[in-house]
Amino acid sequence: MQSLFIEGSSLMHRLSARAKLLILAALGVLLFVTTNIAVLATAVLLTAAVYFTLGLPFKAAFARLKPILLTIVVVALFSLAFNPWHQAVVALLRLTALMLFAAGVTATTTITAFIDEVTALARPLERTGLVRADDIGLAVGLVVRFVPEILSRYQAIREAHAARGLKVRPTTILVPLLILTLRDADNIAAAIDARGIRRHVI
Amino acid sequence: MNIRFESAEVRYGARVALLPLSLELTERRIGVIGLNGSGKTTFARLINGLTKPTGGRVIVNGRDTSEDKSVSTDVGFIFQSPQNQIILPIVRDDIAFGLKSRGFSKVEIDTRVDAVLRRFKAEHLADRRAHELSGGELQLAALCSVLATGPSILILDEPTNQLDLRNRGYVQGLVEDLTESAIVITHDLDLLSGYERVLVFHQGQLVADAAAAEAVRCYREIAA
Amino acid sequence: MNIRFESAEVRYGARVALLPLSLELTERRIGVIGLNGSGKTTFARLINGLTKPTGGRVIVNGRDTSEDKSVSTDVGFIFQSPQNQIILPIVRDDIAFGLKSRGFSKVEIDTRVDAVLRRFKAEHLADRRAHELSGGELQLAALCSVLATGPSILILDEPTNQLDLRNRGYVQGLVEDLTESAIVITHDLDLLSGYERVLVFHQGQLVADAAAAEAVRCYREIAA
Amino acid sequence: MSTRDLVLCALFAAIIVALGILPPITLGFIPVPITAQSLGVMMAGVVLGARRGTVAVLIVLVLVAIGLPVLSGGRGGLAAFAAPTSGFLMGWVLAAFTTGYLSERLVNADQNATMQAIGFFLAAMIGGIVVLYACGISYLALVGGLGFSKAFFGSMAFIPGDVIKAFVAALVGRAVMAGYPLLPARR
Ligand SMILES: Nc1ncnc2c1ncn2[C@@H]1O[C@H](COP(=O)(O)OP(=O)(O)OP(=O)(O)O)[C@@H](O)[C@H]1O
Ligand SMILES: Nc1ncnc2c1ncn2[C@@H]1O[C@H](COP(=O)(O)OP(=O)(O)OP(=O)(O)O)[C@@H](O)[C@H]1O
Ligand SMILES: O=C(O)CCCC[C@@H]1SC[C@@H]2NC(=O)N[C@@H]21
Ligand SMILES: [Mg+2]
Ligand SMILES: [Mg+2]
Repeated sequence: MQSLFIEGSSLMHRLSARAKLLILAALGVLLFVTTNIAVLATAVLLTAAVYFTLGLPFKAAFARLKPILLTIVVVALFSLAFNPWHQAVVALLRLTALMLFAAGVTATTTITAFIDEVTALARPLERTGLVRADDIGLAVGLVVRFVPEILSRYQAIREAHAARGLKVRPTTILVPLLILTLRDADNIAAAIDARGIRRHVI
Repeated sequence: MNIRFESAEVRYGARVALLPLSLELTERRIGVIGLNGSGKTTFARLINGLTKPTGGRVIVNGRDTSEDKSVSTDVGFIFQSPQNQIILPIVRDDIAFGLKSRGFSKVEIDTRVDAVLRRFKAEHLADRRAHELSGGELQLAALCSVLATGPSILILDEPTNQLDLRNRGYVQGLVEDLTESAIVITHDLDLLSGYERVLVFHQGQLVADAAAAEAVRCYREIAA
Repeated sequence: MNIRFESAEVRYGARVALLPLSLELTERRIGVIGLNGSGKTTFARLINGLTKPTGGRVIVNGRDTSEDKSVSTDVGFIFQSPQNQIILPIVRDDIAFGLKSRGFSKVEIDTRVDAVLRRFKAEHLADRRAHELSGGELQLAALCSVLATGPSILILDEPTNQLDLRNRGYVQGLVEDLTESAIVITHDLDLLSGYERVLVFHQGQLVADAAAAEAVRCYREIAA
Repeated sequence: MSTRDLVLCALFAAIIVALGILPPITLGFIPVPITAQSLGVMMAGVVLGARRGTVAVLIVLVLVAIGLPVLSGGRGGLAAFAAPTSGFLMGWVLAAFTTGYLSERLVNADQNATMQAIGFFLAAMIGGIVVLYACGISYLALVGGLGFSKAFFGSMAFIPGDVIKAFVAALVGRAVMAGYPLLPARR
């Protein structure tokens, strides 16, 4: 039930979801065809300007990026250890720019808009007879909904360990995490059916 | 509303969740009580077709729930844990979500969302994130989402769970004011005071079907 | 038990969950009531160090919860939703798990697991799946897991949630019979009848600290 | 596909995405990182079985294609399908399918715990290592231009981690089967 969406009226908020997704997809290709550091640095500056003017206080805006930024820095450091520095800088800039813009898109696009766009994009696939566009849209929306929930479940399970003075191990985290989220998933599936959201099935 | 159970039963493998049950429900308010695991939720899920009877039939407003999937449009369901029933994170989006799949136009959806929010004086919740709402607000949001699509029957499974005295009174008021028919499952016996018809389940069987006072007496005996 | 709050407070950014609080708890049974969001769970989490005070100190049996992690071995905690606290899927494994990490031998673990199951007459639950248990059974299983490791203080956060009359009486009995000290948070006011000390929270503040009857009166006033 | 199946697939897609928050480890001699996400792929197969496990991975690939940074290290976008790692990425689909298929064949509720764990472990090893590496290595060698021996020996660096992942997936699969049976009961 959580989401990364933040309210606001910035340019990004006003842009249609489709435009944002198209730019994002284009960026995903363009950033990878160049290794020019100046171009990539400009891209980082531009995307940073976009992201940090969405209306979120700087601290909060930065806090959301921290985990992912950390992994990017780790990637770059490793790259630095084994590759020429130029390559490491390119990787760092590329990933940072992409992440900034993608974070901007997720922060300004509601799950509903995501679902609508993905559904529209998938519509042609229906002709294959294999899939329903509505289902693809719904599935993507559900993933966006589940990710923050999984992370907060993870926190809750860590707390349960702490409260009982137990050591945290991968299996003792993963097992309750899966069982609890599977239960949630079952309830959510029932709610979707009860509300008649997948009309072709119900 | 007209709900008819014709020897409807539910088994999960060897375990019987509901023994063959025949009855007719037409009252505007119906309460359902019973011990944990007595079959209350199973009974309710039969009514909107979420669970299909393994024997017998359930007929809702003339339609057999096993055959006619459109029953679920007539019957709204508020689940035991409402946080799992809100599918999209923003209240307004969640309300709109159910409407969209019914093929309403964008304008119509907006009108209906606004109407239901106004009806329950919940305009202030429209842009809130569901996971940040308090228990009472969450129930209210769930109610809006479910009623926006216009079911004529509403099932509430333990709507006052985890709520404090104030929110409990608040939800009770909401239910009283509903123009829809309502079936209320609860452990909170005060909620049912004044109900003309209350069903008591015990070990998968309907053991009493009476006005609130009488039904509660029967329930207390079972629980003792 | 000896719990001392010394101007302990909890803030989440700008939101105050608990205003500076000073008090000492030594009674064997303590009740905690208040509206949704009034700070009850926050108060309880301070006691076993799950939440650290953002100001002031909390001293449990002579140890500062902010400095000494071992407090959590003294204080058992049963969460508001006990399914969140069962870590391994089978009841017996979950009980054993807490003991294993405390370095007991296999034989000792088995003895202790059996002992706690016997103590609460819960032998029939040993091999059940935690997620299939009914609400009352789940509370019982959580109680076994937590008490197996021998804490001297037990905190129960809304232990009668979702429970029917019978299970409610049952849990009430369990709590009454505990030899450990217990702090009980609840919306179920009957549970606290006879408690000598009940705390009432309102908007993050302790507004009453009295015997059950008096505290409940104060709470009803707030809720009205 | 039933609504429950759809939601379960989305859930495991989300789990794979969430595992991407752990930082990838980049190695110097091969342009493919060590990531925790392939554990998610194995778990999807083990817990959901072939069909749903495959769909879960496909959903992740859709998210990648849209451009969301769901791969470890914040990567995403169409570029991910034209990178040295792409063979592994697309191999996830076959890996989940194989792991799921073998899990369905090798494991059932009547076996004892050890047999179940062994069955799941074999399924995860064959799907998540043999089949996945076959895809990843061929792509690296042919499209990535690394040459077979370099691609092969380079990929051996993943083996220790992936064996541990298969082991964890097996234990988790067994525990979930005991605690919340999915594989046989929910077909
Ligand atoms: N999917 C299922 N598989 C197996 N058994 C089930 C299933 N759903 C319900 N049951 C069993 O059917 C019985 C009736 O369950 P039900 O949920 O209807 O009880 P309830 O009266 O709603 O209880 P509570 O007050 O705890 O909500 C219980 O014994 C329960 O364990
Ligand atoms: N991690 C958190 N971050 C931000 N705010 C929080 C957090 N935890 C609690 N709060 C807020 O602190 C206040 C007190 O919460 P708490 O959980 O202690 O209430 P409670 O009395 O236990 O309520 P309930 O009866 O609903 O369980 C609430 O306003 C809550 O929203
Ligand atoms: O993130 C990607 O683009 C895909 C990465 C694939 C990494 C492969 S999966 C199997 C092997 N084991 C690892 O830990 N990494 C590689
Ligand atoms: Mg129920
Ligand atoms: Mg609380």
